[in-house]
Order: sequence, then C-alpha cells, then structure tokens
Amino acid sequence: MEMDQQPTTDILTVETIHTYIGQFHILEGVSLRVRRGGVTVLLGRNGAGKTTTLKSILGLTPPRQGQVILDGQEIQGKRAFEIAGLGIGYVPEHRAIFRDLSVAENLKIAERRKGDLERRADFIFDLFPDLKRLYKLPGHHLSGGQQQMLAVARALVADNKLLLIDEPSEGLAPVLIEQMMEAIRELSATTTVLLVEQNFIMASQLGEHYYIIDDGRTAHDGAMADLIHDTALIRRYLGASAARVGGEFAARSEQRRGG
Amino acid sequence: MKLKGFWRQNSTFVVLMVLLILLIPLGWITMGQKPFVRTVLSGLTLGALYLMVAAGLTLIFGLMDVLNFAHGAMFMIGAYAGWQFYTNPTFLFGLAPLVFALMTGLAATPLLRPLVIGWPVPEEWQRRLRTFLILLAIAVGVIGVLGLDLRDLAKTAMVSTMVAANPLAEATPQEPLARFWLRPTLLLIAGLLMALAQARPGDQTQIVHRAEQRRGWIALLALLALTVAAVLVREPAAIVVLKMNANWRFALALLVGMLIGGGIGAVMETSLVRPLYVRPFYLVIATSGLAFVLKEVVQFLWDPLPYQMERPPLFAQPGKADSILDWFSAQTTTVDILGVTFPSYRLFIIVLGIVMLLGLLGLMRYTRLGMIIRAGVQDREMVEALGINVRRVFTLVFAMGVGLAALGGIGAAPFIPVEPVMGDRFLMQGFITVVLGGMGSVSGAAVGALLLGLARAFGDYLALKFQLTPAISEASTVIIMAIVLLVRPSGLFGKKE
Amino acid sequence: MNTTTSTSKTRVVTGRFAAWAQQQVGGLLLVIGLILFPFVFSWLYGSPVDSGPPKFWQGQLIVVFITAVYAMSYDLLMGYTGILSFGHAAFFGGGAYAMALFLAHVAPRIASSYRIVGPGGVNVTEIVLLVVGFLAALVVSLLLGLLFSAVSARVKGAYFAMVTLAMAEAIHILSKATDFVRWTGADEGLHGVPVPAWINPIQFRLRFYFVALAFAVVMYLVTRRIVHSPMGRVFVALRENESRARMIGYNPAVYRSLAFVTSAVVAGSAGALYALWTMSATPTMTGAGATVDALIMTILGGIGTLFGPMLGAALMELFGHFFYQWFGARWPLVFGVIFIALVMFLPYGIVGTWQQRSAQLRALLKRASQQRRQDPSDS
Amino acid sequence: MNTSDVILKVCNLRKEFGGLVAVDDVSGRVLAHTLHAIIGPNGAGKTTLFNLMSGTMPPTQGQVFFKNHDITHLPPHRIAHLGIGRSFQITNIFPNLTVLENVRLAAQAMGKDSFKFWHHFRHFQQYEEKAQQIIERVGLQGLAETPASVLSHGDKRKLELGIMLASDPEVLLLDEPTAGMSSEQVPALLEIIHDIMRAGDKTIVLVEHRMDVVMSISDFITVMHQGRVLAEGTPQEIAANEAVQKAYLGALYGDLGLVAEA
Repeated sequence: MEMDQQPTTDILTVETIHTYIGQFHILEGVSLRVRRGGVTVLLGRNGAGKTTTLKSILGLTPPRQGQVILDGQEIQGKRAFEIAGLGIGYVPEHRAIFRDLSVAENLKIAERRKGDLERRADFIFDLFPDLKRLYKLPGHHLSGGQQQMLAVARALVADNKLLLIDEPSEGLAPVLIEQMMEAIRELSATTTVLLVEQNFIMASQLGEHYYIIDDGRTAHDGAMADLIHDTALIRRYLGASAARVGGEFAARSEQRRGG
Repeated sequence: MKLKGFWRQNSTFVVLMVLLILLIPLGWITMGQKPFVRTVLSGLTLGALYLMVAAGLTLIFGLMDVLNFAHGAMFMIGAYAGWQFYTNPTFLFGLAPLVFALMTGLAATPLLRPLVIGWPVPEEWQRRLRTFLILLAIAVGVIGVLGLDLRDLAKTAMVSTMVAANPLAEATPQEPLARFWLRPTLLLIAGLLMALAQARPGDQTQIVHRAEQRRGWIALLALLALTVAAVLVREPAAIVVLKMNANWRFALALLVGMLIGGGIGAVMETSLVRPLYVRPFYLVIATSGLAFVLKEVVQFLWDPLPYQMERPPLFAQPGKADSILDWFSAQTTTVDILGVTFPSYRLFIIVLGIVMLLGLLGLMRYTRLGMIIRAGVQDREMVEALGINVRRVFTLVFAMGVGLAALGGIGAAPFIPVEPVMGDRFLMQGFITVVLGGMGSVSGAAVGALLLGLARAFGDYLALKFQLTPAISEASTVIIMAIVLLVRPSGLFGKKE
Repeated sequence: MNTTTSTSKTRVVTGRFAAWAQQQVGGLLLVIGLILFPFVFSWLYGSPVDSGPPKFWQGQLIVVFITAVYAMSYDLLMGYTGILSFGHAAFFGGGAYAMALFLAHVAPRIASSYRIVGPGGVNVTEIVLLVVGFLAALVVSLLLGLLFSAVSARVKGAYFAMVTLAMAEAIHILSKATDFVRWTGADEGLHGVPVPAWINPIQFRLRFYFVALAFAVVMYLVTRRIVHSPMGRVFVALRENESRARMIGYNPAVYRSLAFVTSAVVAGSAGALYALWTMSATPTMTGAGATVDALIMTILGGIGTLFGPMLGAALMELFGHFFYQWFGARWPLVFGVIFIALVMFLPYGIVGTWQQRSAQLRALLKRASQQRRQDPSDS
Repeated sequence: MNTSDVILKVCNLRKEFGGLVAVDDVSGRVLAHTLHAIIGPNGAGKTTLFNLMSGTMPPTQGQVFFKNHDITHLPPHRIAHLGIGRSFQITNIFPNLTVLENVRLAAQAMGKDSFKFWHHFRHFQQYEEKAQQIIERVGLQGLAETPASVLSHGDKRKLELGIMLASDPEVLLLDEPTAGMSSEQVPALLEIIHDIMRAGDKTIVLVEHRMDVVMSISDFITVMHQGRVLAEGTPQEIAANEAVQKAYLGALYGDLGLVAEA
C-alpha cells in the first residue's frame, strides 16, 4: 500500500470499502477522497449508505474489506476510540447528545486532553452563543435546534483535523438551518468537514466537492459547481426538488457571470 | 417553571420521603418506642447490605445491559477472601506470586505482537495454533498449581475459628522457597503462551502501535518486579499481618476482599462476559454457570460448612455503651440507642453502606469516570466515537461493581455465617432492590434498598406479632415489587420505555 | 370410476402414512428401543427385570423421561416464544406439591369413606383419585401460569426475568415456610406420600417405567402439535418480532399468557409425575436450582428444538451419574466448567449445532454433486 | 365533500418527545379509495404521524378517527383488526421465518383460527393459499421458502408490502416504501402500488420523501414541515403553492428568492 501518495492534498482516502451490518451487505464498494480544508459533501437518497459510510470511516461499523487512510495512515480495523483519537470528530444524525448530562458535561466529556474545553470555549461560544446561556442545563431541556448545536459543538472541543457531520439540518427551522450553515462554513475555515446532507441547498452552498452514494456504492463525484448545472444527474440520484434548486443556482451563477 | 421541572424529575422521591416521614410517628405510637427503633435500625442494617449488592448490579446493568447472576457468588467470595485474610493470610500470600506471574506473562502480548505477526502461519492454521497455545498454557498453569496446599484450608479455617485468641499459632508452614519458585515460573510461562496466542501469530491485519510498545515494557517490568517481591515477602508478610492490630487487620481485610473481588470482576469481564455481549441471553446463563462453579470451588476449598467470623475488637469488648459517643472509648459489643440495646457492629454496617453510597454518588456526579458512565448508559457508541475506550470503561465498571459486592460480603461476614450459599439470598434481594429502584440508577438502588430493608424489618415484626415466621415477610417483599412494577413497569426511578 | 378414486384415496392415505413413518423413523426406533430396554438390559446383565441394576437403570430413565418433559416445557417458553423466564421451577414444584398434598391429605379421607371396587377387585377409587390428583396438579400449574403472566405482563426484558425469578422465589420460600409445616413438612418436604399401590415405583418399577415413557411420548407429541398449530406459529412470530406481530393484529399479551399457561401445564404435569416417582414433594423442586436445571438442559440440547432439551435432560442425568462416580461429591464443579465452555463455544447446543452442521454438509454435498454433473459437459 | 367518504381523520394531533415537538397540532382527513401522500423534509414528523395513526405511540393531545370511530387510544393490534395496515420505513419482518410464513402469519391474524392448537397449521389451507397469491402479487414468486433474512433489500421491501396486504386492510399506511431502493428497483414497486389502487377498494396513505414519486401517483398531498401541515391539495395545487416551494425546497428562500414555476 502506497501510503503517502498525496499527503498534502488528501486528508482522508476511502478505498472500495465493504460494510456489513449483521447479515446485510450495506456498503458494496464506496470510495472517497477528502481534500484538506473546506467541505466535502456526501449526497444520496435515504438508505443509500451515507451514514454507514461515516460510521465505517470511524470504525463504528468496521468495514470488512477495503482501506481507510487518514493522513497517510491506514486506520481500518482499528477500534473506534483509537480512530477518533487520531483527530476525527463525529456529529451523528438525530442530535445524539447525552440527554442526562448538562451542556457543560456534554462538552467536557469530549475532552481528549485536560483543558481542551477551556482552550476552545471562546471559539465554540462564538459559533453558538446560545450554549453559553444554557451551559448548566441538562441536555433534555434543550430544544431540537439547540441539541443539534450542542452536538456540533461537542465535536469541536478536541483538536480534530476532520469532522464527520451527519445531516445537521434535519428537522430544523429555516432560521436555524441558516445559522447552522453559517457555523459550519466558519468552522470549515480551520477544519476539514465531511458532510452528509439531504438539504440540497445547504449541501450545494457549503460543499466544494461532492460524492453521490447510491445503493451502497459511489455513483458519482466531482466539483459542486459542475453538479448544480447537471440537472439530469441531480434528478436521477437526488430527486426533482433538488434538481430545481440546482437549476436555480445554475441560473443565478450564469446571471452573475453575465452581469 | 423551574419548580415544575424539579417536581417532574423528583416527584417519586419526594412522595416516598414524605410517606416515610409520615409513617414514623404512626409507627412510634402504635408499636411503642423500643420496638419501633429496633425495627428501624434492623431495617437500615438490612438496607445497607442490600445496597452493597444492588449498587454493583445496577451499575453493571445500566452500562452494559448485563444481568450479573454471579453477583451473589462475588459477595460470598469477598466474604471468604476477607475472612481468610483476617484469620490466616498465608494462603493468599502464597497465591499472590502465582497470580502476578500469570499477569506478567499476559502483559507481554503487545511486545510479542510485532515479532509474531510475520510468522508464516497459513490462515486456516492460525486459529488452531491459537487454540493449541491456550490449551498448552492451561496445562502448564495446572502443573504450576498442582500440589499446592489447598486441602488444608478447611482444616486451618476450622482451627483458627476455635483458637481465635492466638492466630499466629495457626500460620501454617509454607513450602520452602527452593521448591516454591518453580510455580511462579511455570505460571509465567503459561501467561507467555497465552500472550502468544493473543498476539495472533501470522495475522498480518493487526496494527502495531509504538506507544503501546513502550507502555507494554513498563507494565511488564513493573509486574515482574511485583512478582519477585511477592515471592520474597510471601512468608514474612503473612506473619506481619497476623501480628498486626486486629482492627487494622480487619480494615485491611475489607480492602483486600474488595480488591480480590475487583480483580475477579475484571478477569470475568474480559474472559467470560466480553465475548457474549452480542448474545445477552447466553450472558445470563454463563454468569449463573459461573456462580455455580464458584460455589463449588469454595466448597471444594473450605468444605461445605458455615463459619463464623469473629468481630474485630473494636466491636467486641463486653458490655454496653450508653451512647454512640461512649462507644468510641469503650468499644463495646452493644450500644444503647434511644433505649434500645443494639449491636455496635450493625451500626458499622449501616455506616459502611452510607459511606459506600456517598462515595458512589460522588464518583458518578463529580468525576470524569462517572460522567463517562452516565453518558455510556445512554449511548455507548457515541462515547466511543468521542475517543473514549468504552471497552476499558466496561472492565473498570464491572470490576468496581463486583468489588463493591465483595466489600459487602466481607463487611457482612462478622454478622452472618460465612458459607457457600450466603450470597444467594442477597442476590435475590439485590435483584428486587434494583428492580424496585429502576435498573441503572444508583440513587434508585439506594431508595430501593432502604424501602426493602425497612419492609423486611417491619414485615418480620408484624409476622412475629401475628405468630407467623419471617419467611412470610420475606415472600411478601415480592408482592411489594409486583405492585411497584404494575404501577411503574420500569421501577421507581427507571427510564421509561 | 368410483373404485379408482377410492383406491387413489387410500394410496394417498397410505402414502401419507408412509411418508410420516419415514419422517418419524428415528423417533419410532427410539421409542421401540426404550420399550425393549428393560428386557434387553436384564437379559444382557443376567439378572431379573425388577431387581438389581436393571431396576436401578429403569429408575434413572424414569427420571430422564420426567425431566425431559420438564425441559421441553421450558423450551416451549424460551425457545419458541422467546420468553426468558426464571420462574419455571414454580410450575414444576407447584405441580409436584399439588399432587403430593392431594394424595397425602385429601385422598385418604375420600378413600376411607367412599370405596368402589370394580370388576376383578380393581380399586376404582384409587384410580379416580390419582386422576383427580393429576388434574389438580394441572389446575394449580395453570393458575400459577396465569398469575405469572398477569404480574409480568407489563414489564420487559431484564425486569421480566427478575419478576419471574422473584415470584418463583416467593413460592419457594412459602414451600419451606414452617407456618405450613403440618401440611408441607416445611424444610424437610412432604415425604412418604401414599402413592396408589398399583403404580408404586418401588414395588412396580417396570410398570412405572412404562407409564413414564408413555407420558414422555404423549407430552412430546402434544407439544409438537401445539408448536405446529396456528397458535404455535403466533408464538414463534412473537419471538421473531413482537412489535410487528402486534402490528399485523396479534395481541402479544394474550399469546404470551397462552404460552405461559401451556408451558406451565406441561411443566406441572411433569412435576406431578415426579412427585409420584419420589413419593415426596420437597422445596428443592420449587427452588432456583430446578429452574437452572431446565435452563441447562435446554441450552445443552439446543434452544428451539423440542427434542434438544429432552436429549439435554438425558445427558445431564447420565453426566450426573458418571461424574459422581468419577469425581465424587464435587462433580458439579467439573460439570459447571464444561457447561460454561459449552455456552461459550457451542451456543446452539447439541441438536442445534448438529442441525447446522448437517445443513452445511448437505449444502456442500449438493454443490459437489452439481459440480460433478457439470464436469462432464465441461470436458 | 360528503363526510361519509372520509375514512381516516386526525384532529389537533400533537406529540412531544422531551423538549421536542415532533407533531404539532395536525388536523386532516383522508378520503376513501384515494392515494393520499404525506411529504416533507427529514424530521418533518411524517413517521411520527404514522405512529400515532397506527397506535404505536399515544399522542400527547388530539384524536384519530377511522370511519368516525375514535381509535386514538386503541392498541395497535385492535387497529389492525379494524382494517388499518401499516408498513415500515425500516424493514420490519420476521427474519428467521420463510417468506411464505411471514405472509401466512399476517393472513392468519385476520382469521379466527389463531387460538386453535389442536390442528396442524397446514390444516388451514385458506391462509396458505392467500399467502401464495399475495407473494405472487408483490412479485416474490419462487422465493416462498426462502428465509426472509437472506432476501435482497428490494425483495424485503416487497415482503414488507406483502405482509401488510395479507391482512387485507382497508387503509394501507405505507411509510417510505421505496426507502433504500436503487433507482432501478423503484418502478416495480410503484407498479405494485398502482395495481392496488386499480382494484379500487383500498385507500393508501403514503409517506414519501421525494416529491417526484409522489406527484405522479397521488390524488391528494399533504405537505408537512416542522411537525405542522404546511399545505394540502391535489398535486397541481401543491406544485403551484408558493409556501410549499419555499419550505420544501429549502430554508434559504429569502436569500435566494426561489419562486415556483407552477
């Protein structure tokens, strides 16, 4: 295995991984390359295998075949805590915060070294000012949007070089989606983000590079700027409404260029 | 708003406490002062004992979803270990080098890994090789233990209970060092063979960590030094312990019982429980099988007889103290509490229970480990994803839970007969306690233990009054549990769903 | 026309019978073997059927037959319905105590006042009373089954296991409570139960042997029919996916209590026969040990197979006998270690593992024969 | 609109989980013999609404009516017997039983023979025959004796549908029947749904994630967002509805100025 082909551009390489959950063959050969810096988006229908891809990278559902290379180091087959310890933060879907722990504890538990939280507190409260106000409250008192913010904030406590974020917009009100988008944009300036997102507007606004997962395989990839022009492709894999958003974006970018 | 939230969270607790407080004057008046106080005190004693079993059970269940049916056996093992340490520790000191030697061998696993993963072992032979190595290790280990002075334990135990005044006379002579050193050596080899199997020769899919290597060396050397030390101090240490002040010896016995329990818990989790997490059904069966085996082992070593452990001198001076303050200077067997003559050792059990509860609550509330446990009860996967080694936390919590049960065992030993079945009754009551309080909740277990202890004590009182036997009140605790569960299917403080 | 249809019909019937016999050939051979066993054994051993080792081994097998039914009843609950109950001893012991109490305290009074002698001097009263005793045992275990399922209806998972355990423990405590010593003998148990002379296991061991054998065979057939009935299929559905079973219109609570009651009645009948065999009822029969025995036998033989637990029962009795001879009083230690190893490494039990292996083997053979068939065409 | 045509009605339904309001004061009705789709983005409360209608969860507030009977607090098995069948988004079958047995059990559930323990289950041929028919209808012929757990994902989705059809419900609640299917498998499943509608005696309530599938097959559409009903109407009306466009197409409408094309 050539380990350091492009140590500077790719932070994460996933090579044809196959993942099973019980007897179910969920991933049948997913390959990805995540470039250092910015946001890479995983797109695809419900049940296509996006979440499983994230979990496979992190070792929560370890792949049976294939390779996962983080910063030139093979990490497949390691235990999840070891992989996370190498600098991967994870924001699961459905706002999986610890409901019986306070906001403070939810953040504190993510420390990998003593004092992590103090060091990062300003950055986190800058992104999500609400959390400062709610600091002492137990997690189950938070609203859905606040829980989602806490889940993202939790992944920022430790020094992570890569964040895996799974559907942060799910079930959020439009205003909150906008806030979340801003936050992710801001944090992606310092960290690489691999984002799973169904909301095509959010995905297309944030992502520079995209991968489409379909039926447990990587079906397509490229630059987001190209994808929004390819209405047929979007319609095929993501549905009509996403295609319409893509069309709208394409038209606007044309306009901008024209004007 | 805040009050409403507080009420919603703590309503059960508040209602229960108010009820209990209302019952006090009622009991005081109807029963009369003396019987009432006596009954409350015995209820508290029982509650403390139940808590010691239930705390570990509820922790283990909450975090790992494991119903540990061997918990009662651990209570018993703790009692035997502590009692043995208190009366005649030669056996334990003779065993320690062997255990350390085996651990030393096992600690070599990460060091062997980089050496053996390159071995040219074909894939289909890897498993067979590992099985062979483990069987070989077991054989070597058995040879190492063979002929150890085990059968004399029952005899010395009997003697030491009879001539309690001078236990030194019973310090059995041990095998001479010239012959004994072979045993740890053999166990070291057994441990190394197991380590070799664990390093999975030929399996190149493994990853070798540098950090693990360095830590491995440190652990190996430390354990080796410990083994050598244990071999050397084997005889003198036993004599030192026996010459010690009996109160200190008892305190040390509490610690030793707890540590041995914790050690067994850790071994049990890594060897027996871990492979079965995916099959919870079998976990129940395996732990009850283990309880069965442990009871048999104890009967094999100590004969199936009940023993009575003497009380440490702190609670054994003849006479009665007029108050608790008085007892501190007189150290008498009994204390006068609100007109009731009460055994001072039972007060010690109550205090031990309270200390344990406070320690545990503090641990859960204020330490990082406690935070991880509380988080893990909700979502293990996410805890792991944050970079925390959940598997190690599991082992730790399991060891802790079992250690608490063992501590309960040795604490109870001067108070109830030390016998192979001593854990069974407490396991049953411990389960009821945990179910009452709601599985996974430490404070729930505490309230459950309090309720159950008091219910038993008052039940016994009522049963006697109506000329029934305590058996009836014991059986009726089940009815309490059934009623609670019919109203709240997941216990008083359990999570819904 | 008519004749042809009738012959084809008979052919169908005989064909069906032949197919059935072919399917059951192992079972039939086993039953025939067990019928012949006392005679063959005594002939081989050279001592009469009703004394010495032949009598002893009949006794061993009687225990096997009874515990086999008991283990099977447990599997009906655990293996087929997916209910992990820790209170099974209550049903077994309940049946045993019902039978023993009836024979010891009720039957003699009735027998002394009413005495019917049938043709040939047969004591009809005795037979009727025995049947009534047996029915009493069934009713008691049925009620216990209802009680258990009612109390545990709302609790799930670990709570359920605990509730059943605690209920059984309560019954165990009552069975040895000194309050009822006049009737139950408390700790000692109820001994010297007046079992009707004609079935007395000491005098008429061989007769009892056949009764127990017939009991085991009948109970096996009944249970198998239940498992394969529409109701039994619902049990399996509950085991597989309770919430889905509820969504397609089955009320889980009802079927769970049905499973409980069925299992309790089968276990209670085994307990009643066991009381006759030992002529006693003791607290050990209601104790947690008896539940663990059922569990061990079921796991040993294989969960979810009716025959597995029966085989497990036989193996455990035989192990017990020989281990005692080899290892002395501490034989359970050896057995316990073997059992744990079995749970760890042979989780499907003997019958289960054998079924898996044979399925794998069959698949392998099939593939091999297909290849062989293809090979000539290739070349 | 004649009220007797209303087969399913929900009034002011509300469901809270902890601090989260999943379904927020939802009212609506489903007309008999129509295909009524509920759409909305992830987390809009569609599946929760289904859970409330099929009795899997009790609502915090509000009522559910089936043919003018209040079924709000009936347990799921009673609701199933009344004639409401339901399929699940996450495949929910009896994994270790064969396909035939899966469907047969569902057919048996509606009969009166489930308490009979003295006959072999093969004695009741009618269920077996019905199961065979259904298996063919959902396109699983030849797989009757296969254990359900080894089916491919698409076939499992079909089995899911078959289990529901076997109990012959009047109302079918389909929760994302195409979830996890590849684009090639979807048309076959839609064909089955069309087939059911053509028979004319069933009402389907369909939760879907994707607008394109829904637009082509439904008679009425309810759009949910944030646990609330955003709009209701025929596919044409929905396509023309500006609020729907805004909410459903994304959150940044103000910024982007997306307008419906109608």
